[in-house]
Amino acid sequence: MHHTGDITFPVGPQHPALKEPEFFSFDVDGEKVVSADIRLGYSHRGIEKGCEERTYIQALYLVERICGICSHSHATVFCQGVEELMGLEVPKRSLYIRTIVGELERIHSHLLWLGVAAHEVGYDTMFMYSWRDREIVMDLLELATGNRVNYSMNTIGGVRRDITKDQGQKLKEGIDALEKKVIYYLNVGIQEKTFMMRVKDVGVIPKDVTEKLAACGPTARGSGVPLDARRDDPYAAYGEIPFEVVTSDKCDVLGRTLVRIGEVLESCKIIKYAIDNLPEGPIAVKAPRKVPEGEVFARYETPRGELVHYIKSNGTEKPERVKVRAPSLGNVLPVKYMLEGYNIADIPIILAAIDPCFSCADRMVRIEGARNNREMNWQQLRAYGINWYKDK
Amino acid sequence: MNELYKIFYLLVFPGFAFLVIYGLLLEWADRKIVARLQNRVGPPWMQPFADFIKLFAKEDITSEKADRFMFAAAPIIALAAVLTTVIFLPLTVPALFSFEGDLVVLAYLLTVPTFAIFLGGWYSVNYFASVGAMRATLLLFSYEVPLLMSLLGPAILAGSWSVSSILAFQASHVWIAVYQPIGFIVALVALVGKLERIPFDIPEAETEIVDGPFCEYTGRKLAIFRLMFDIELVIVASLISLFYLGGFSYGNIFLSALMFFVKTFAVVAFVAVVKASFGRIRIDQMIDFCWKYLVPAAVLQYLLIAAAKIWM
Amino acid sequence: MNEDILAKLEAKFPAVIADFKSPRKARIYFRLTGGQFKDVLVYLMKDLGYSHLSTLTAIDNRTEFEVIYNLFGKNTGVSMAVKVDRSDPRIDTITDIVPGALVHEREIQDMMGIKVNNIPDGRRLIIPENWPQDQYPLRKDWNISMLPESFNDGLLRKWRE
Amino acid sequence: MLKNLIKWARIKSPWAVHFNSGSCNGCDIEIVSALTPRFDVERFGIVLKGTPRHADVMLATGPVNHHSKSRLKRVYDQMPEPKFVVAIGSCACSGCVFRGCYNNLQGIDSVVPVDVYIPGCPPRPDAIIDGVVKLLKKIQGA
Repeated sequence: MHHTGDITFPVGPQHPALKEPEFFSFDVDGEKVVSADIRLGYSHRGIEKGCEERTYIQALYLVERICGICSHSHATVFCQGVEELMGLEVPKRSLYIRTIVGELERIHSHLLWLGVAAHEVGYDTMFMYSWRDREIVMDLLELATGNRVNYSMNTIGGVRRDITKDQGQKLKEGIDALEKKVIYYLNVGIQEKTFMMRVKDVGVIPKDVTEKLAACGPTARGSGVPLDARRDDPYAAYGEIPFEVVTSDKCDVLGRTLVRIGEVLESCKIIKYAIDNLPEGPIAVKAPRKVPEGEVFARYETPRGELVHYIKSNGTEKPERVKVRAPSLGNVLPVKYMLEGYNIADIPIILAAIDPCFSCADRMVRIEGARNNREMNWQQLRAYGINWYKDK
Repeated sequence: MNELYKIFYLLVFPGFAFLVIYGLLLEWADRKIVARLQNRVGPPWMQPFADFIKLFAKEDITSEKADRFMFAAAPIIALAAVLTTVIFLPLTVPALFSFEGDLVVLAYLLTVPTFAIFLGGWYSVNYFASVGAMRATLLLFSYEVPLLMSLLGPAILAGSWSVSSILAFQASHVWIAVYQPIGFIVALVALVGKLERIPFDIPEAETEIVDGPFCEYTGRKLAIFRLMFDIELVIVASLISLFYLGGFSYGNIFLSALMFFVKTFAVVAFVAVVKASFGRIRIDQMIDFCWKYLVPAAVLQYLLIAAAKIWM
Repeated sequence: MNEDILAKLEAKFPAVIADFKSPRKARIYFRLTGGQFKDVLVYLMKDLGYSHLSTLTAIDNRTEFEVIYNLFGKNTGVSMAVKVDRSDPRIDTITDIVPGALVHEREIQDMMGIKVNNIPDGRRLIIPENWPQDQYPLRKDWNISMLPESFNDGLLRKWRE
Repeated sequence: MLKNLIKWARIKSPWAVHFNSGSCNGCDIEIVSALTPRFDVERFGIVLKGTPRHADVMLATGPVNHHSKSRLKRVYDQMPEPKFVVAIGSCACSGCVFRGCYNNLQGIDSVVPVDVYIPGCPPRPDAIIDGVVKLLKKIQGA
């Protein structure tokens, strides 16, 4: 790690602020962050190579475990891609069920994020409250899919489990109870003084920079860029379900928080609408084992942003190439922009603001900032640079 | 007999043993209240005792680059400073030594732990620790001035620098908190800063710099540091009750003991509720807050006292 | 479906576009048989409005490599494939057009061994530091047994065997 | 007498540190949700600590990938004696679905001695608590 004369401040791969292993080293001048250098590779498990040695069904089982929080997203986008390759007509009911579980996962991921962000700022009560309410969604997910995380609800050609009438009723009751709680957070939780002090005008990224750096998901929508794959490129049942994209033009961490909570309320509406007019019919169609030659570029809007699977098939039952482009990859560049200029205390909350899911992005990504090696006139401390593990 | 009483005073009753037990109990009360507010069940009552004994039985690592002597000395200095303050405080029994000016000695003794934390953090050659140490000293300038000003208020009113005589003044008059509400509020807020509790627990901000100055400490040394924080909680809570809530020297022993537990528990409950309802603010925001709001409030309080003295 | 796009591309870059496919309105796939792909890329991103570079995919179809530029814009996804010969895999960088592409190029370099000339920062990316230099995991002819024995030296606990 | 007092203290206050060696973070969010109101582990005295220095139990998740295997060893070495390792999730126990993928070893126990294995992908919070209770019984017995 080369230095620019000031202290390199190592964070990770084991650090309370990060629930995942990644390694940030910040060149710090006193409390101010001069530049950030993100080194990943700690969650790289060689999934793409793994997919090439497995049949499509086995690859689906692997793709679901790319990331624990958005496992349904990866499975859905993979199935959509393969179904498009086969030109398979998937029953409408399974599209609706995929949308319902997808939105339940979005609620669960955003509430999880709300708790983690509050914890980064030291506001543990909101962390406890939001995770207590998240348990309601986890119960609903368990009711609909049988497991709290990694639900493996999809199969190529449809869905594996049906949502019956009374399950739909219970889902709706749970969603109503949840909606009241989330509105409480929107009015009371977020307006709390010290939380506002730590979140307002922190990690600002103006609208034009967001577009130039191709940010995606709530990070982009928090700065006024209305980018949402569910509306631009409708898949599953989003074509028929009325919903609007939540954006805010505050461009700071507060804007992203408001966007995420707005999206939770939006998802509640989508789920209720989808359960009300769940079409009749089978939930899956028998899919042939061999996939005809071709390539496909499938997109999905995960809670963190735009996820893309590129699948190339060679006529056998094993995929030729599976390429996963994770949403957090799009936000790694903006987070570098946001970090510079703020101080150490803001690092966790800015990192949490893009809700990084390095298990997805980490299959391949690292950003190297341009080094501005202007000479430091600040009275130089003994340049530690020692990684705090080294001296046992 | 007098010598025996002094030893008993120092070692058992308001001295070492009582402070340790009551400190650990208060830490449990604090964690329990915070947990209940976050609608969790919270730890059992003997949790702090278990933590303390376990830490004593753990391996004691000193990193090879750290300065061996200072690394070990820092916790002991802090604990010693906090324990000696008990001599001047009349906790239900008259103080051992009370001379004119023991308030200044008390204030000085209460700042020694912060320096000990700084030395501990600095000498444990670890980046997080040194940032935490720097922050601890930076914090000193923000909460120390309002705390001392709010302690001097009652001294001026009682016209003496000795804690016991301030207490005597309150016995004949109403509680000083009634005379000086602003001073009382400033004292409480500065107290939260002193104990490095949320929203001012910036030195060991867990998610930013991983436990700050204590992140290289293990085993006995860490146990002593945690014990120091608990005893400091007891001392400062009883200090605030002595100065503002009328102290605890009443006729019979039971009433004063009861008042002692009620008042210190009230202060700890206040600190716990503050911890449960606020997030952690940044260090520059803290310094702005203290110098923009706390110090002016304390100065305003002095003007009021001066005005009251002229008219009285 | 998107014949108009094909017509525009054919007019601008004659005899370079090969097997243009558009199974549905929102997807376009085509290959470049030669010539400089950078001008086509600039034309696609600037004039036709597919401004968002989604990702770069490297494919090893055993005879030669292929680098696919996945763009996105105006609700349609465009995948442009560029051939790279296997003997000396080399391709120009596009970080001057899209700064974000640095990331994808680094991945291609690590995983497939396609050298990207004048890349601003060519350090190793995802695979661990002590990964042998000449081995590229995503190539079809590579498998795990080619890793040298000393790769996990001193770390693996013997009690497993 | 002192001996079982120390043992009682060790059982009553196991502090944990969490290390994610390449997991898909499904197990990690289950560990964190064990701290929250519904499953609250603070009743047993379990506190999630930031540094390995303060911890006795290491909650390790994920199939150890080549990049994080040296970090895992380093974090393990920094924990003071007596230390215990709990492998959480099938990946940590045996590498589960990622067996055969090139970049990872087969589970935590290929680098660090493990005391308790908790299978499940991801294990429910109550399964994690049950695992930790088994670990405490093991300490009791030893």
